[in-house]
Amino acid sequence: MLSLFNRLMSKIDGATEIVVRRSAQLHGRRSALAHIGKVIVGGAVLPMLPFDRSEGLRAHAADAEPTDQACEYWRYCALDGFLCTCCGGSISSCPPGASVSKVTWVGTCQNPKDNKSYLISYNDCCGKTSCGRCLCNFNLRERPGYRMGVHNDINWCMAEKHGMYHCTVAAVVGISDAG
Amino acid sequence: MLSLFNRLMSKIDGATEIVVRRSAQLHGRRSALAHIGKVIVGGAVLPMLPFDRSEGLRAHAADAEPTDQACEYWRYCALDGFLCTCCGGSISSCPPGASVSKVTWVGTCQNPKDNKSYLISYNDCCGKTSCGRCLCNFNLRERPGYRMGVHNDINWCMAEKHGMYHCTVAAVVGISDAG
Amino acid sequence: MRQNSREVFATLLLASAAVLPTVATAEDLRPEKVTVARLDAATPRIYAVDIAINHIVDGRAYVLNPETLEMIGLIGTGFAGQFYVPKGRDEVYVATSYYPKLTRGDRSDWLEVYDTQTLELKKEIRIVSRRAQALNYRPLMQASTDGRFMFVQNATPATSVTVVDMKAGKQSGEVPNPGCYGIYPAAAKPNVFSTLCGDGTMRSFTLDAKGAKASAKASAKFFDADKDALFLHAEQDGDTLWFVSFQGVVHKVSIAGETATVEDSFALAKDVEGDWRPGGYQPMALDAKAGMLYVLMHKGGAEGSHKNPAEEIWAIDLKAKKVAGRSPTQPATTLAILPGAKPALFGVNPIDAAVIRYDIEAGGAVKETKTAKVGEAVIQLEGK
Amino acid sequence: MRQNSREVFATLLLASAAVLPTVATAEDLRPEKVTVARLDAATPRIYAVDIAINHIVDGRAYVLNPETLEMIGLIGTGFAGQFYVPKGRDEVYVATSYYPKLTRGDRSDWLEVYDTQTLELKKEIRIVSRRAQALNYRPLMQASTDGRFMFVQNATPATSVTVVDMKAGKQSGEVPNPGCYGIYPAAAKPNVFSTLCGDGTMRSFTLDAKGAKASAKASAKFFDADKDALFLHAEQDGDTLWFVSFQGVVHKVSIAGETATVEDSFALAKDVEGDWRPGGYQPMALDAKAGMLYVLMHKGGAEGSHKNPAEEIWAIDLKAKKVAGRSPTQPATTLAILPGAKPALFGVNPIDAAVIRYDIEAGGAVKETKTAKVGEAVIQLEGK
Repeated sequence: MLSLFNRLMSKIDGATEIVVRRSAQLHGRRSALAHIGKVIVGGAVLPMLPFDRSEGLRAHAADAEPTDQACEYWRYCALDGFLCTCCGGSISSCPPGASVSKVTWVGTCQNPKDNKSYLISYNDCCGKTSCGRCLCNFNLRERPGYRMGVHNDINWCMAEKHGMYHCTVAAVVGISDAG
Repeated sequence: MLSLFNRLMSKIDGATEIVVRRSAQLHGRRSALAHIGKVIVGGAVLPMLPFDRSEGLRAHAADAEPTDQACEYWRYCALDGFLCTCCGGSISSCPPGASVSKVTWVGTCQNPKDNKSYLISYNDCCGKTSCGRCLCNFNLRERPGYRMGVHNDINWCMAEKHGMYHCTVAAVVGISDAG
Repeated sequence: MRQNSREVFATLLLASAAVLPTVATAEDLRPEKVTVARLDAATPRIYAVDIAINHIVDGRAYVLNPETLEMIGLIGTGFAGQFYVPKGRDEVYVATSYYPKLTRGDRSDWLEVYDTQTLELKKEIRIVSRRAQALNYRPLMQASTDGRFMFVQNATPATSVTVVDMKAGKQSGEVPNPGCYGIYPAAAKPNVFSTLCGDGTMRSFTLDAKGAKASAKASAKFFDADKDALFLHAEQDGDTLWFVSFQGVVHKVSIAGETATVEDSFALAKDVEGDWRPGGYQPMALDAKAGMLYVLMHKGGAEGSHKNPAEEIWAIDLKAKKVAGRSPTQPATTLAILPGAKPALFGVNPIDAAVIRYDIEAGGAVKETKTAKVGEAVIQLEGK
Repeated sequence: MRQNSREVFATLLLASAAVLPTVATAEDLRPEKVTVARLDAATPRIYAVDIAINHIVDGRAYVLNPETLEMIGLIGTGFAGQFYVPKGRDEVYVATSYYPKLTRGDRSDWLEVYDTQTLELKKEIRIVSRRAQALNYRPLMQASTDGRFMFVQNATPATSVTVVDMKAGKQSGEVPNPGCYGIYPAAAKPNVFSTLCGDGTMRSFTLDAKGAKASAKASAKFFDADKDALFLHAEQDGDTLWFVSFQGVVHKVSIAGETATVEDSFALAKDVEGDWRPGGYQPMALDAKAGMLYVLMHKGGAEGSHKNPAEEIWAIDLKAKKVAGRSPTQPATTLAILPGAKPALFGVNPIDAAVIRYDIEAGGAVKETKTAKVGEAVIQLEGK
């Protein structure tokens, strides 16, 4: 458990990490749980419409092999926002000049190549005006804001000093037992 | 001459009118002329692209009779911007909550119904975010900014306290000799 | 500045002067005066609230003529601003955030009041910079039933509700609603509002006289957010709230008492084949007089399909608790009603970025009678 | 704020904690670290400057890979901001205006400096709030040849040029250029720039050492803005400016001396049928090494057609003063060149909102090799 926790934390810079640990001590896990309700797979990203996605969820067939600039790419199974891969970033890097959101949530997506389920961290990139490219929207296990940790109709750059939403990345941070 | 001048001025509120008159006394017409070059038919409206207008100028045939929500409506023969008629205004009124630009320019357009040429005052409506509807663009007698009075690739709300461009009206203010 | 003004008017002067040599005014032509339009406050209208996702800093509410769907005005809503239309007053409210340099500088949040005749800003009140920068869900901003207090949902992501005392013209308090989201004001008690919670309850808050603090009471658990979550959007009729769940269970909830109580629950698609489910951002609209709830429905529903556009609009007879009518629709994710002698429905087609007008026909059927392109990403519709 | 931070991280904690029971990490899987991309300053790129007219408050410059036309970054340009790419430095410049509440409050104008590796703001300098809120024409913002001074065209609508001393980090002066517009800096003299005037002349300004004041000298009249106006956009090669007129007369102008002097003039479509004329916002691009000027040309040209999209790109051999090649193009209103060992052209299709890459072939022909949707209303292209 601690191992995964540390790995999730490792995405955040040193100073932030200290705050997180202090926060953990102050609140404890139970306090945090009580605070926003029970969460199964955490967080989400951004206000978004299911434009061109009215067909709902598609199967991620291995033979289709969409690139990471397509909504159907396997890591985006729960991503909601502009793909940073279309905006000057990569699957795990924000475009130049944007900043990585301190809060993130972790989805579980199946990689069609090995049929394993991976934990995907969806970080928003913040502080630049909206990229406007490759708008994707999947709502699997999404819930309204009373389950804020799995709500995606809100700006997850909200905690940043420069809170403008630019785009979203999808980094692999672990393997799920289910996989 | 004075008569037309007064009528043009009448579009402006009392306080402004006083400033204009004072300005005229201070500078005199010759000074004004020297200031921005010789102008034939004054002013213009807004940065604009000839989207969907690549065919250039169309004839304003009487039998077509476009409405005042169409770019081809006769009064728009030199208008460049969003039509206020599509934004909650009318041919001579700004949409609710916008303000009328203090500077304006006068084009000359032929009314297909009587074949007379009318002077059209193109006022920008200002202080609201861009309307985004009915983008029209004609460049007849338009010139680059060294003839600022007939330049239309610039925001003519620039002189307002709230200088955001919203849309453009086209009011009849006189009849041209040519008509 | 003075010098600039002079130069500006010099240009105007010039334009007139230069035109004169070739011009004569007809004695019978009276020049049109350029004015600013006003709306009659009583003019019926639809507000179409657009988050403008590709330029999310520049959201706006389009004001539409309900008959023609033509635009009759616009109110800017800034960066993911919220929009509220009160019942009794000639005002609308926007809660939004500004950065002084578009995307840079210190964020400030404001509650703005606009006049419904002039669409001009009447008043702005600074609020704490924690409001939810979210899609436009109606429960994210509401007023107390007497209009004295405005309630704005916050998310940092921890949730709380900003209380603004409109009489005093300032924020009077902030009420934490941890694990909960959305504001449902009581109809009879001006100092009471409820909120919807992730543990399957509602919590009802009673404000003190100053709007500074509140005490909360939880209802019994009546839904399971994991198994069958409720849409945040509810339709309200007095102290009765109508909720619908992702799987299509209608809950009739009273917020008249100390705690919310469920008065009835029923599955709306019980005997219908095809896994039909409600979906969208504002998935239903209530015709309170007729006792009819109109719901955006898509077939083949499953986990994750709860924002899918509708293929049909179902009319639910709330007394008989059954489907009174099913009508095809363009893809639609938002539904609203314009009340009145002959109420009409309005929807959003998010794929074509269009607003649809539906006439209500006999027996729960609705018919598309008008479609118009409006904005880019309209989420919320309000008829008044 | 501190409280908020805690709550934020509590959420993060929670997300991790709640996931854990069903999760194990593979020992061989190293979690990816989320980083922020950087560009190599030497990376060739195209800047596509978009006024975003429907949301004019939120303009932006897209940074594109010249080979693939994929987006590699973005720089916000605010409300009708101007954009300048210097030759020698790893910086780009934006001059823009902000209202603190998007469309309300006191306007302030700024010169912003962005790093070309990080695309981060390096510096911002307040300038007088008179800059031209205009479409992106290259001559509206320029630097002195040594980079010491930045020049920003103003319009109130009276015209002047703001001078910014980049060493001092502040505005050092404002030089009126009444009746004139656009800035054409001298290549050899860092304290000299010229401007194009409505009376058919150019005026050359010599700045004092502090960049505070300037003396001006007018050239002889060499064009008639009524009969055959010059496009504001010029291509520059050292102290030689290439202008083109609405009717297609090319003017070779030297700004090396005290006043601008015309060295040559010729009609580019002299012996061609069809009333072909130049058109667009940035209607030509110079390949200085090859001595070839590429011009956006439309046929059936007439008064008012000077912004019509091109149907062909003509290559003008500047030594031979004749058309070396004619190539069809998608509708295009802006043209730019990316210099280098194998220079390429780039154009804007304003109808499809696309950027086009053209390869330069032998004998003055060009060929479309790539097209990509970019933004909404790109006016200016810069290759570097």
